[in-house]
Amino acid sequence: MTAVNDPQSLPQPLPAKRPRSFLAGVLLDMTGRWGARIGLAWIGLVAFMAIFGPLLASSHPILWKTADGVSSPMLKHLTAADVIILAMTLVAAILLCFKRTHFGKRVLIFLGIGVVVSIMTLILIKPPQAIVYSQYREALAADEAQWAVMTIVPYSPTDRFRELEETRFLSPSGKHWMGTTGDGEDLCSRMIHACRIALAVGFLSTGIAICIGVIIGGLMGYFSGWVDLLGMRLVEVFSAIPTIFLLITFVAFYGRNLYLMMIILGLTGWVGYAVFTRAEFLKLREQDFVQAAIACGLPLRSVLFKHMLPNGVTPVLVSASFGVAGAILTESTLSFLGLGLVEEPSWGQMLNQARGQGGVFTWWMAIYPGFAIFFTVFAYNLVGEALRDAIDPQLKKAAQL
Amino acid sequence: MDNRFGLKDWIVCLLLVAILITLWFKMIQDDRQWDKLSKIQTTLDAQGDELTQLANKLASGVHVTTTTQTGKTNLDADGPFARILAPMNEPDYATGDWVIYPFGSTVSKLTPLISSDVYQRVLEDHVMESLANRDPMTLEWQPMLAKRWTISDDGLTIVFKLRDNVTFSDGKPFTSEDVVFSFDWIMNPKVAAPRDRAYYDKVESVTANGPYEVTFKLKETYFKGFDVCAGITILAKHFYGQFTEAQFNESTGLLFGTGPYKLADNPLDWKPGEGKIELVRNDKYWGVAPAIDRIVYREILDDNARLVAFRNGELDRYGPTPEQYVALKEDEQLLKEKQLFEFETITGGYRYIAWNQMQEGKPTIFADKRVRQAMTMLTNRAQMSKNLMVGLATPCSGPFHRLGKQANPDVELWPYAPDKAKALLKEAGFEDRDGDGVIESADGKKFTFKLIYPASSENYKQMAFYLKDAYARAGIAMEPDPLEWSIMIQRIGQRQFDAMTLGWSGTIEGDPNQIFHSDQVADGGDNYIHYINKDLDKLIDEARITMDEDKRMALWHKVHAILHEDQPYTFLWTTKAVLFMDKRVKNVLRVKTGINDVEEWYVPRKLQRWGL
Amino acid sequence: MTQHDKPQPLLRVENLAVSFDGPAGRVRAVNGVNLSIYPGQTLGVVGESGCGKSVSALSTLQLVPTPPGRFESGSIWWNPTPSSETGSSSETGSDPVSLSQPVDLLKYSEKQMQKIRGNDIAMIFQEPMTSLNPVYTVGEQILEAILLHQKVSRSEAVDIAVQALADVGIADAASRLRVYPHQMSGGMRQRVMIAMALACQPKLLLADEPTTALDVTIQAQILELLRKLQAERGMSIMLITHDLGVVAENADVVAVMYAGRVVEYGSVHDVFENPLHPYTQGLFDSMPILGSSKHRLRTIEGNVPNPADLPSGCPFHPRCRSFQGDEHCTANDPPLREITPGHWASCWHVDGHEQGKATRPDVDVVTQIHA
Amino acid sequence: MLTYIIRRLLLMIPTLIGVTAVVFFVMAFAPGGFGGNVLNEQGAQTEGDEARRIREYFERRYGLDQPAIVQYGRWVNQVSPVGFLNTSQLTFTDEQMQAMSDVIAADDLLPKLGTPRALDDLVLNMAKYKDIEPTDAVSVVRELLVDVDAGLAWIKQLSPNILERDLNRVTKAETKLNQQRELRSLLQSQLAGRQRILFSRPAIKWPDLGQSLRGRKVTQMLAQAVPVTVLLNVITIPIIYCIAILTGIYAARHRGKWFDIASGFTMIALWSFPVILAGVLLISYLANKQYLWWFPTAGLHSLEADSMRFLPAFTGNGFERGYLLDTIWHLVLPVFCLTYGGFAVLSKLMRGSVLDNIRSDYVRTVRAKGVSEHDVLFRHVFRNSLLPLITVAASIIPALFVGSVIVENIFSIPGMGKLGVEAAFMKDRELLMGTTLIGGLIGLASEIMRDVLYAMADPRVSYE
Repeated sequence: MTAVNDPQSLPQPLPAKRPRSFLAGVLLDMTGRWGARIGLAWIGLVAFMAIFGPLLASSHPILWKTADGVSSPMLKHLTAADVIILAMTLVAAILLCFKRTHFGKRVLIFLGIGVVVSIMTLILIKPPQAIVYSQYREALAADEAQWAVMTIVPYSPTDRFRELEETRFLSPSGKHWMGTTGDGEDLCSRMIHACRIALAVGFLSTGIAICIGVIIGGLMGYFSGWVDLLGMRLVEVFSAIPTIFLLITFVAFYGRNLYLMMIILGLTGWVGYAVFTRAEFLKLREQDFVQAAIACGLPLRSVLFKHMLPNGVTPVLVSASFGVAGAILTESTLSFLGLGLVEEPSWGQMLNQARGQGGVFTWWMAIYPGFAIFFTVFAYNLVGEALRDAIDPQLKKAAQL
Repeated sequence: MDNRFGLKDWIVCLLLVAILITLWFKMIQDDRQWDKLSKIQTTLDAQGDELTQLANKLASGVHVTTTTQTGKTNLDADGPFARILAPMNEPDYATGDWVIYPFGSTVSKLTPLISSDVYQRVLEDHVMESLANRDPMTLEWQPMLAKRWTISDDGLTIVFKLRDNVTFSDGKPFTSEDVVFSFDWIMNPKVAAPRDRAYYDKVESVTANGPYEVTFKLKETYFKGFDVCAGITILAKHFYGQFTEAQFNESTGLLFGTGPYKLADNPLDWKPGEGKIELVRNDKYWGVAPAIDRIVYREILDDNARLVAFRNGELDRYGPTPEQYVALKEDEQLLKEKQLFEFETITGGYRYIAWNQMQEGKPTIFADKRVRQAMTMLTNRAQMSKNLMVGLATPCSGPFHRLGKQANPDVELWPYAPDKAKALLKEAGFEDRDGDGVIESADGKKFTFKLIYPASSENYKQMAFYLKDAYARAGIAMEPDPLEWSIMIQRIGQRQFDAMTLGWSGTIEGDPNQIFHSDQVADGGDNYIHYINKDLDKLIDEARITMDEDKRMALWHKVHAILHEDQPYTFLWTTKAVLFMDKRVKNVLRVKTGINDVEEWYVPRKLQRWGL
Repeated sequence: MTQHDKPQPLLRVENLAVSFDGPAGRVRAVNGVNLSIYPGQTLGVVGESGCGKSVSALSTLQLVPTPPGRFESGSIWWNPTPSSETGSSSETGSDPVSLSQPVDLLKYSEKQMQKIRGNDIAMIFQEPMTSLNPVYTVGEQILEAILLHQKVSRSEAVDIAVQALADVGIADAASRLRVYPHQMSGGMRQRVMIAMALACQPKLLLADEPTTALDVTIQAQILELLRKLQAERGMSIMLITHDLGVVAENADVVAVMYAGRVVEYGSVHDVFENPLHPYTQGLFDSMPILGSSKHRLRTIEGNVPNPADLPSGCPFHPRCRSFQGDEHCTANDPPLREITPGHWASCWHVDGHEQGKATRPDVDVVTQIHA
Repeated sequence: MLTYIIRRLLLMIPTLIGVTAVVFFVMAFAPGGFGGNVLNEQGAQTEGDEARRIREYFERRYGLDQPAIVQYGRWVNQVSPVGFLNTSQLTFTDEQMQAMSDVIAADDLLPKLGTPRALDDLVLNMAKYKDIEPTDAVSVVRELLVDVDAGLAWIKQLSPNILERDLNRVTKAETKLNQQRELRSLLQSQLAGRQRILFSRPAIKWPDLGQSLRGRKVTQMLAQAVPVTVLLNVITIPIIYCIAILTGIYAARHRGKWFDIASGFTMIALWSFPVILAGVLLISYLANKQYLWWFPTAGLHSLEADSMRFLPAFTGNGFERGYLLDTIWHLVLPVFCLTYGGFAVLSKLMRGSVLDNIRSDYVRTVRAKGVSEHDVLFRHVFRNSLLPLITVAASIIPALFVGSVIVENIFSIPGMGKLGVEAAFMKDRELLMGTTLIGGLIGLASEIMRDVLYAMADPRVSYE
């Protein structure tokens, strides 16, 4: 009794640290692990190539001087996608500097600018449709230009049959650092430009899968009853389908298209996320804060998305990073089976060409893209492992014993 | 009560699995060897029977003529067997030995009519025969199972007199009933042979007049009417007639006929998936027996593995890919042991780019003849055939092969002339008015189009990429659009494409009606580019019912000239075939249809390797 | 050595210190604990959770996982003088001289320890729900212990097991052998645990909160059972609990532990009548007394300190009611001192703190109680 | 337990229907339809008319002109062991055939309409199609053939997609007789091969997976392919489990030591290594004459395997491999490709599970009993740690089948994966449905197997 009367005798609380959300804590813990660091470094490198690909490998000079003065053919040839990605990277970099603005607000600004930039670019940017890759080389050879600054790899990924010389299946040399493909394209340039596809396939397809999975799983977990019953049948059906056959069927019947492929990968990959989310939501539904939220009469949308989703989505993160790795592998497998993309460079497709229609094994076509796939998948898996270790409370507890 | 599952049980389980697998293997192999034994047994039995019969005949004092080489006496030297008889005079001629062929895909069905395997055709040619065939050098029809024939003046009735000494490989005689049966069987809608049925739709009826004469009645006069009738695959009534249609449709190995070779296995229980198919010499062959004992077809799916096997001498024949060809033709070591054949045949067909002139009821850019001519002149065919086809292609000017009589020798190739082409395009109203590098018409319509091509083919892909670059130089934006074959067929059927590239296979005398006649513009026809030229129609109609060859050829020449001028297609090139053969095999000759048949080959005694 | 006339303690824990390596560095869970158990005696060890009770018991059997745990100092003397009741059934072939010589269990190798565990010293745990292997039947698990330590045939072992189950009051023992743990209730499982522990007639039973997870009625049954068995076999029990009532009823001697050390030690009578240490007093104050409505329950303020971050001096001083800001308390850790004969405490505020040095509480209470 | 299994087996039916429905409708709504590649395989070029004929034939045979849902219903009926017969399964007795022939022979229709055989077929097909007695069919046919308009109307009803051109052939024929003749041939082509389900004839029958576009029975093709895939997996699974369990236990026992860290890292690396790259590299370096020619490139047996003895032996010609060793020799590379990625997940799981168990209460009890470390690990921890591995088995078996798709394609092994990919490429609907069904069955069966195994391994689980 006595002690309670005197609040001074109670130990003073420590000066309050900024409260950190569970997610932030997990992410911080994860980035502290060396496996995750290696993984993130590699993904960063791939992302860098994906963003700045057109500036790294292009047949068009960055700058050159002709009789008409100095101009940049490369800028002229940037596609709308190139411009949007570059512009958004710039915006993101600038926004990161405004540390004081709230993170959510910055994301909103970023998205807003993104929409504006995309619309503007799609309206304004009209790159030439008929591209003559060799024109600048020919112009330089004919001394029409005084000087020109080329990109590091002076070939575009689809720059083929140059000057009608035999450029097919050249092994790596000073001119072509990674050799050339069966169509005479520079492999190094294709490798760089393929980064974008590798990233896009991983992120978009996993994103789609997560969206579907979380929504279906969330609904199943929250409502249970017949929604759950129906959903579980759907989950059962989709988990019993041999996914690879379904994928191959999809691609074989609907044709090769990058976006279609991502959507299909998403459509077939949601089952795991749904099961995860369902289990989480079933647990969460019983928890007091959710009961309280319901009791307060909050609308369903608010209960589901504001109160339950942030708490239930963490384990999904782990499987998402494995999912991204899986999607890249699947894309390369499909490409390898000859169901991949045609003109756009993709690692799997290059690896497929290594087997050689000509019956000749071209090692550079196997090693470079193959190991690019390997390192990327490895990186994602490392991140996933680190994330799992960071989240897994059991391991934490064990470490404290 | 004891430990239910520990490490020891685990190991025991593993061992059990291993033992079970081993047992399984053992049983499989025992089965296979049992099959082999029983096969040998049946062959032995059959030979025993034959010997008994022979002995009986001898005992009864009948003069016996064997059906092997000595039986050739009743065959005229310039008949169908002249070419087989020719090498027999060579000093090193000998019978025996095998020829080993590679197959690049699995053959799942040998039964004629219903098999859709490309390679089945190869086997069928050795096992089954038709009423007449073309001489490989002169390309004239020569008698096979029919000894002569008469054609009515209107070309509607063809009467074949059949040989009376022909037997099937089981010794049963061949008669007119088999011909009638063959036709009926093909036309039986329950038999899964829609393709042959469509082909023989031109024939109204086949009737037998006595055992050795058949009459074919055609529905309409047609210059190829005889080809249709003479080429019919002869099915033995006593053999194929024993099956219901359903049995026939589901059968796998029913390959049986009068030919010089027969299936080594019993046709009734041949099963796919063995990795090889063997043909043996038909000992009861009615004609001149070939020298080679056995033809073995090995299935090797991998390009590389096939090449290795050929190098090692495990294969006698090898068709390289263009890339391999470039490397192999300079391979001294290989050329020491192998002979190289590079040849072009009329049946090789041609490649083309088709320009669609009408889409959704509106004429397209390509409706203008000048544009089509310009496109042809922008296409550097010589360069492409040299680079992409590694020299295995010859640019062509029209649908008729230059080796055949149909081609007009006076027609000159359109040159590769980009400047001229640009001028022509300008004349047609296309120039770059807004400075974006793409030319457009006066009303601002940009010259852009999509080229569709089959996605599965590496070669078409390269071609499309190449063309894209070439057209870009003239300010034309072309987008390659690879399509899955079925989708491509559908798009072509619906006429929904700007331009496409494919090839047509050739026949000895082609019929342009199907492709260029305006009749075929309507649904289902092959004039999917909506090309209409009334003069051409008239010429084709006339030629088709002209039975006199010289007159017909004159008409074809005119057709060729018109097509060249109009350029409904950009005719790209005819292709060459390349073939490596083991030098051990002699009398391998080039003929107009390619390489002569195995029946004409022989291996000198010293060089023989197999089946000794 | 000087006490040849006195009965030798069965187990003597001397200055035991155990620490654990954790993410926050090395943590001392047990810090200089001294305890003795005499044959036939029940030692009650009381304290809040996390004060090192269980670790002390586990250390006795070397069951502390190493790493992350490690023994820093001390010894545990084991002196299995054959008692007349149990005979030498499990000691066949041992050197009679060594029997009288205490051995340090901490110096025993893993092999040697395996002979001791379950045989001489058995242990039961607080979580009967998880302390049995779920994939083996109850019978298999009891038999395992019997076959390991006794040279008997399987059928004899089954008999022993049935007897053991019957001893702990399980009806239809023979058929219960074939039952899996999950098919039994918590109380039954704890009985099985006890039967398993007792099947080899150990001399010492370490009971680590054997009743915590059970219903109150079952608790009483189990404790009653333990008392009965102890009386029958004359074994010693180290009863670890946080329930003072349980101690009062079952123990002869009480050791109160706080923050890895023993803060008060004495016979049940002494400690309950006259708790010396403020912590013990606090414990008693926070215990409801039946029938006294005037008495207001008092709690001990604050929490058990984090063993990684112990307060300086007396670890209890931040929570101590007697603490007046003495430098003594904040600077020096009070040693365990004998305040009255056989009653030890470690607190600077208890009278007589000038006297003597800290020594081991070699208490003779056993004779007093059992006399 | 038995009732549980039966219930699970019954529950498989709706799931399987769902599985096949998804795949079926994916195909049904695809542009280009199915079967197009048959044209492709029949040679690069098919003349328009012939192509159309082939397409029409397949449309009739597989009912492609029907709505997708009807097609699917037909397929299910065909596969289901209990269902309705269809016309192709109907046969006539000899007496019935004779009676029909008599009617035809007595009729004056016969001489006017050409060869008897074709009319025979028409009547028979009609009888089957309408499920009426052959003798009745004769009168139906006679009516239809006499009244050309009625006949045409019926044909239109029969196949709504029929081309105007074909109908015109009938109407534009000059004489009445020719019209009848054309009508007959048209009717015949429309009736032949068209299968109709006879709802009047429910029956218990063998499940029929139909006929592949390439003409072979799907069941036959699967019977050849499935054992090969099963063989690959039967060899792979124990290897994967062995390695995973051993490394898992070892890593758990040496937690935090170099082996634990190194194996963890290596496992993730192996797991990430694309099978396609591994396959390409293995073939190109280990099975290539130019480098190391240790292993064969393709297939399951050598060509001479037929004539080999079973066990290896030394004969006059030196060492002979023998059938057994030959097969094993061919299996090394594919099995390696299937294995190396598989045990990463399992090993990690085993490690975690062993760690959990080693720390668990019951292990403390066991230790307190005086059981030796070895026994603790292999008698108590081992068995409990296996439980999560059994759970994973349900997902690892289907995953292996997916893996074998790639491996079989790389090493040209004629298994189910290769068949499935070929079917997809060929757009061979029946074959693809067959492989999907088998794949789904394997997935579901492995789930049931998992549950049964779990019940056997864990006494706490029972399905009473």
